[in-house]
Amino acid sequence: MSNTAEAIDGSALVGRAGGPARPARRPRPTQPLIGIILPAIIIALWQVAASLAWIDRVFLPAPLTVVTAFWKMLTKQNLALDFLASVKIVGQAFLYGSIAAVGLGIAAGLSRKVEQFFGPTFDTIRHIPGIAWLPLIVLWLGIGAPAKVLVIAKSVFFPVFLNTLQGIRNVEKNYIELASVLTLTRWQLVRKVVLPAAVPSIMVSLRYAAGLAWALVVVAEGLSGLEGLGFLIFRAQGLLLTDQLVVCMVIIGLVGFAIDRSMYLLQRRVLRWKQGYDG
Amino acid sequence: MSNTAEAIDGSALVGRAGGPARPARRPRPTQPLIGIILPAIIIALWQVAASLAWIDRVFLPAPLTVVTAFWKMLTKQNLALDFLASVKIVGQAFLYGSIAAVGLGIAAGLSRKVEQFFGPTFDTIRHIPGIAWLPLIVLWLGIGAPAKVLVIAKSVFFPVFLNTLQGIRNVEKNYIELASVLTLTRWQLVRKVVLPAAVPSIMVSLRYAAGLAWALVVVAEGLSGLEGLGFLIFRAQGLLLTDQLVVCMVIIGLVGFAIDRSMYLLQRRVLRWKQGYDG
Amino acid sequence: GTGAAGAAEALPAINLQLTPWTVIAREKGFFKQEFDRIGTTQINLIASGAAELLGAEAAAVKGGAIAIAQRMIYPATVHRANGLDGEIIWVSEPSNRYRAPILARADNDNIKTIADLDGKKFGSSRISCYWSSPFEIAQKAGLPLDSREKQGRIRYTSIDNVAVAISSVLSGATDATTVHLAAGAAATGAWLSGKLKVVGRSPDDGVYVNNAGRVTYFARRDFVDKYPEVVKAFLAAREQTRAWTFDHVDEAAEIVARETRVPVEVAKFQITHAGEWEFMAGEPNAERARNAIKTFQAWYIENGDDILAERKLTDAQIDAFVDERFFVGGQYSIYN
Amino acid sequence: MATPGHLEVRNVSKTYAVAGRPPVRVLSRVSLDVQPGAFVSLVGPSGCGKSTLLRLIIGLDREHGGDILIGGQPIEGPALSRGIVFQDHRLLPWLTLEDNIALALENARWAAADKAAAVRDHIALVGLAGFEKAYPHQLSGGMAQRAAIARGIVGRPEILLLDEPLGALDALTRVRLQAELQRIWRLERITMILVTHDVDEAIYLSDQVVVLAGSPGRVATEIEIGLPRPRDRASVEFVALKQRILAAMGEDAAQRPAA
Amino acid sequence: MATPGHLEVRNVSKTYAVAGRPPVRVLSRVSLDVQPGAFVSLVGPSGCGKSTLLRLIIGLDREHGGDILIGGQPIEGPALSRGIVFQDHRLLPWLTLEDNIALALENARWAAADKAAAVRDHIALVGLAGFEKAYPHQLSGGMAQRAAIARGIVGRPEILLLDEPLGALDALTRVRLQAELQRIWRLERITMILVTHDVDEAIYLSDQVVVLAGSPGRVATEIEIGLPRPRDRASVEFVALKQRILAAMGEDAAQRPAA
Ligand SMILES: Nc1ncnc2c1ncn2[C@@H]1O[C@H](COP(=O)(O)OP(=O)(O)OP(=O)(O)O)[C@@H](O)[C@H]1O
Ligand SMILES: Nc1ncnc2c1ncn2[C@@H]1O[C@H](COP(=O)(O)OP(=O)(O)OP(=O)(O)O)[C@@H](O)[C@H]1O
Ligand SMILES: [Mg+2]
Ligand SMILES: [Mg+2]
Repeated sequence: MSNTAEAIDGSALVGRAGGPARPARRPRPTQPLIGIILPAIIIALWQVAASLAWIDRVFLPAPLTVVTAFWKMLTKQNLALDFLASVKIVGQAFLYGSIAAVGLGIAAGLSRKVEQFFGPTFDTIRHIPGIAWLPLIVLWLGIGAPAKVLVIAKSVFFPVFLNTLQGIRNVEKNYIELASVLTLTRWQLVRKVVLPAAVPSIMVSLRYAAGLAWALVVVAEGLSGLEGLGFLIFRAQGLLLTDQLVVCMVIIGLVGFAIDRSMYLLQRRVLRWKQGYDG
Repeated sequence: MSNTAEAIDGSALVGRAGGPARPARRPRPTQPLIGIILPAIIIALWQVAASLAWIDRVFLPAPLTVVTAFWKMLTKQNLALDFLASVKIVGQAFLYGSIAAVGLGIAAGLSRKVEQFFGPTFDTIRHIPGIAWLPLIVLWLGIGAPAKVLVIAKSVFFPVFLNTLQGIRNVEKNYIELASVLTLTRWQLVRKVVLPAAVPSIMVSLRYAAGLAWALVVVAEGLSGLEGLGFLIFRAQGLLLTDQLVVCMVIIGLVGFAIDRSMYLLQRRVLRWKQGYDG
Repeated sequence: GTGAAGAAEALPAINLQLTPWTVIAREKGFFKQEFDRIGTTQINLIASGAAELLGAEAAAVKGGAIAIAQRMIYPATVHRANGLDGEIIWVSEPSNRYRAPILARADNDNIKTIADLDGKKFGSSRISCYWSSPFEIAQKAGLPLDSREKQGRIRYTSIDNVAVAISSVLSGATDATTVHLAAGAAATGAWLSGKLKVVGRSPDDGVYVNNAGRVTYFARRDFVDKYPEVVKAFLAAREQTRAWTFDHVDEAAEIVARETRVPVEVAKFQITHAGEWEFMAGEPNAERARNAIKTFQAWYIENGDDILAERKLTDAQIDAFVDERFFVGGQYSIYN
Repeated sequence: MATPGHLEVRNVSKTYAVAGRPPVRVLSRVSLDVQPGAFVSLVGPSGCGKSTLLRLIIGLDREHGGDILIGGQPIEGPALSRGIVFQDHRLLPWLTLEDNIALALENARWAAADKAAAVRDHIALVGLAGFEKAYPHQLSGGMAQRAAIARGIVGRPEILLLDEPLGALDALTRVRLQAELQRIWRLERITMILVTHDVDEAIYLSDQVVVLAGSPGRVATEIEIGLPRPRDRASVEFVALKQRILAAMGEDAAQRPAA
Repeated sequence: MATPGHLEVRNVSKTYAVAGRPPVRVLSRVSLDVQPGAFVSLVGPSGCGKSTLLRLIIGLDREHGGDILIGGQPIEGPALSRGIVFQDHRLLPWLTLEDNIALALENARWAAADKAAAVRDHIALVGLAGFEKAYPHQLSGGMAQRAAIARGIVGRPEILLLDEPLGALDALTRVRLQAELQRIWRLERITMILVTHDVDEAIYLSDQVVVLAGSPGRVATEIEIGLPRPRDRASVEFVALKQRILAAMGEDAAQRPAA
């Protein structure tokens, strides 16, 4: 019975779907075509809406107008400088906010004492709208870059802190017991056990927080200054320069997307060991 | 050798630290004293700062002034109505936003196709500042409750969506294989395997998003209306009614804290099975 | 005033708001001319944010990030009522009917005059001129706005964000709003786009035009007491800039466009339109300025303003609030 | 040839890629022929590919060379008619013992009462009565393994794959569960494929013992166990078969270093 | 009495609370006395508390009645001088095989080169050479278990607790590793406490076999194995001891239903 198949086995191993030439886990293309469908539909709808004047151009200019506006802003209005100004603020704030959050998150995760010390205060503060803090922040930090960085960093802090903490709480007790049996120090425990296990949770919050930082650049730059994408958005809204508004939205969206994907790729590299659910 | 101890064994079992009378896992007090230290320090500092006029009272009124203002707002200015108005908006937005996020998060978690379909679009949109969308939202939804709800729900959506998705991706492949061997349907897979495993991750994002919803009530109520805590905050902020501002901050903070703790308790109940790291 | 001691110490550097007139003053040397004399060599122009967060800006004044700030008379008064230790060193002449009109969508044929707003929706910020001006217009027309407590004839809702208020009118979510057409970038674009029309104007003899609609300059009291010469130099520079600007509108518009990053047509509109804010003449008479505050405070209280009702400034406080040293006959007056 | 339930494994090969090393061939042209209702044991050295083969048969991994047919049809992924007890117990930590076992009946078309009764009976069968509400972390290693066995058999699959199901049990419990397995096998005519390291157990239970050799995994010998049941572990024939199987395993081990 | 390394377990009791049931007493007045360098095996039915006892001795769980002393001192939690091989392999999924084993040397005061060499040698010792860079999910059940053994012994603790370390291994690999364990034990004079279900293994390796009985866990008998080493598994004395131990375990089982 089993002999009948023997003749074709040699070729089978090379030629067919199940052949061993295939690696066990197919490397997925990171940016597959299917992801383009929705954006394409949106852009198509946008074009149609503009062409047929479904939506007043005051609210939504045609795509081509936006491209022209982009070109003009880039060549004539120093868009690159605004962009850099915002990147600088956002980058700093993201860095400080997330470093503080991961650090404190680990501390709180490792010691329930620390969690209990900060927990109630943080859980109270983080619900309070950012705008309510502005007068105090300005009073202490003025209206320069530090104030802007603080406004954004505060918002970056909380999701990362909470996810780090929860990521650590989710580390299987078994592994903590192992670490304790091997008498790992706190620092070794963090490096070898807790952090690797919490990485997925931390990474998702970092990806999210990066988006948040961009979203808050408008609030921060509304505080002061005449440059940055946030300023441009405010100005565009006030002057009803909707084409410029959309340019800023698209830029922020695409930059955010690029950041997001690079963090995602990083995550995949870091999590090579992970046998999660691939969907 | 082992006999010497026999006499004390009986009492040992009852009296000493290691006795079996103690349950294996001590129920921890949910709100321990240590958590009060930091708030107490803050309030003390606040009082001192006010008494010694370190900070101008225009920017930081004394605690007592705030309490008086609270009483006055409550009895004379219908604070309760403002509060209810905000709770209604925030509650609805949180509900819709998080239901949509958990639903879509599960769909995207279960099927990489779905994730790839929505992923790039979501990852682009979520970076774009909410304020930039306001004109379009007004165009489509007007300035009534639906628009306010949408503004908040959009912000609630993303952290919950991302954490749900990641929570599902983190479910151990072993368990998915088991489900597949037991030929569980999609729905059974979700209910019995995927959701329970992803609950810690989803819960932390819900806790976070509840805070976010409150923080955004200012933006949302800035859209329209003459009531709500957001309106009060905006007005107080603009006119330097700092006592009223602090009243609103404290209310939101405390309500948020209460929400947070109830969700935390819920989480503990749901996760009875969990052998995580207790810190 | 106790300002005699002020001459003692020079102020080497000063932070001022970056506004259309200050950029002209810097560019054209009016600051240099005035400030050099008293030893203030460095003038920093700070762009207070596009978000116009008044509370944050007040904090900036308090914290020293901005020495002298422009402020509408109502928020300035409320800040004082709330205990901010500042004073007014300059008040504008009365406003006019062009500054805070009621606007509707240009192609909305249902609304042509204020009377057409009966039962319609009106959205604007509750904490500013955007409320007091339409309130007075509507009341005069016999169509009171809704308040928090009582329904009127026009459905009033507060919209804090100006862009949203205008979007609401353009999209039909509301029927009318009030904004300053030529103050800052906020509404100028919408007006220039031709999408809006004026359907109501403030009465010339009303409280808004004569009292509540004035602009002020506002500074910390200790700052003024210490550097009255600086304040005077500031006001003098402003006068010179004003005069020069009206003579050189096109050149001024270019400077403003470049320095405040707005299109040149917007800049020009902000200089030439009858509703402009930046280049208003001053009110030389301290007593008239005080009376303006007293009058509009009474009016606000009468019309249910909970804040001023509760924290009413006494006449003595108002008298002290307007620093007469900088008005006609004062020690540091530019009007003498 | 196409008897329903007839399992044919034909020239199955399997290769795994491990980062930093050349792909490893884990199974090489493995062929098996299991008649419906047969009891087949697989023995072989650690790492020779026994679990991998079971994964292929249950349908969790479709990427292999050769064919796996049931009733003449290639398998299309997992089905309720095939059950497996994994080498690790794989109980879901968030379900109690009884819920874990009930999970295997989720899609059985039985009355709810029958399901509940089946769960109860099987918990008792593996000696865990009283632990219905315990979570997996509250069970000992052997208890978890027994729970996994209960979950594997409660649904009465046509083919049951058992991956070292009794490895963590003491001798007495083990003998008792062997007897239970055999009883169920005889009563319900379930095809059973058992991976075990206990040669006694393999001989005692099986119609056929397949000895696998490692590197890469392949069939070394297939030995028919013709002994009448119940079998006497001390009988001469039994011991002789054991010697033969151990020899087949040992030979392979002896060859390996040379190869 | 206070010989360094002398392990005394005195009247140790342990109770677990399970929601919905009255607290269960898992260990009841268990006493053991293990001399430095001794090899003691624990045998007993599934769920009788063997793993629980090891957890107490290693210091992972301090909530118990009675005393556990080492060299006369009560234990204060885990220490590098005590090692354990858990019943589940407990390899960290994010570390490669070699990193997992190196983890046990993290705090050893050895030169880095010595550590690397020790890791390499122990991987080879358990027959996993070539899999240094493999992640745990790429190992078979038996391979993971062997890796756990390597991690347990690489640091040369004074007392090593082994919880069914050879359960998932085929007979040949098992015998080889038994020999290795014994060699290391002899060479390094490590005190070893082995939980096993294989009575042969217990007799072959131990100075003393402790038979535990269940519900609640307690010491049924302690049997000294006086046989000279190396032991002949087929010798009459060996077989007699095996009978005695099996009888002790069986008696208990026979009594249990009555109790
Ligand atoms: N965390 C826990 N909570 C409650 N009960 C527990 C817990 N851990 C173990 N038990 C119970 O303690 C008893 C002994 O468990 P233990 O793991 O020590 O058994 P064992 O002798 O090692 O068994 P096996 O040979 O099956 O591994 C079992 O009845 C088990 O249900
Ligand atoms: N996902 C995987 N990726 C790479 N290699 C793997 C993977 N799974 C298993 N292997 C390798 O395949 C070989 C066979 O593994 P398998 O689990 O089938 O062995 P086994 O015969 O069941 O062994 P044991 O008796 O120890 O359980 C091993 O060498 C193992 O390293
Ligand atoms: Mg296996
Ligand atoms: Mg055990």
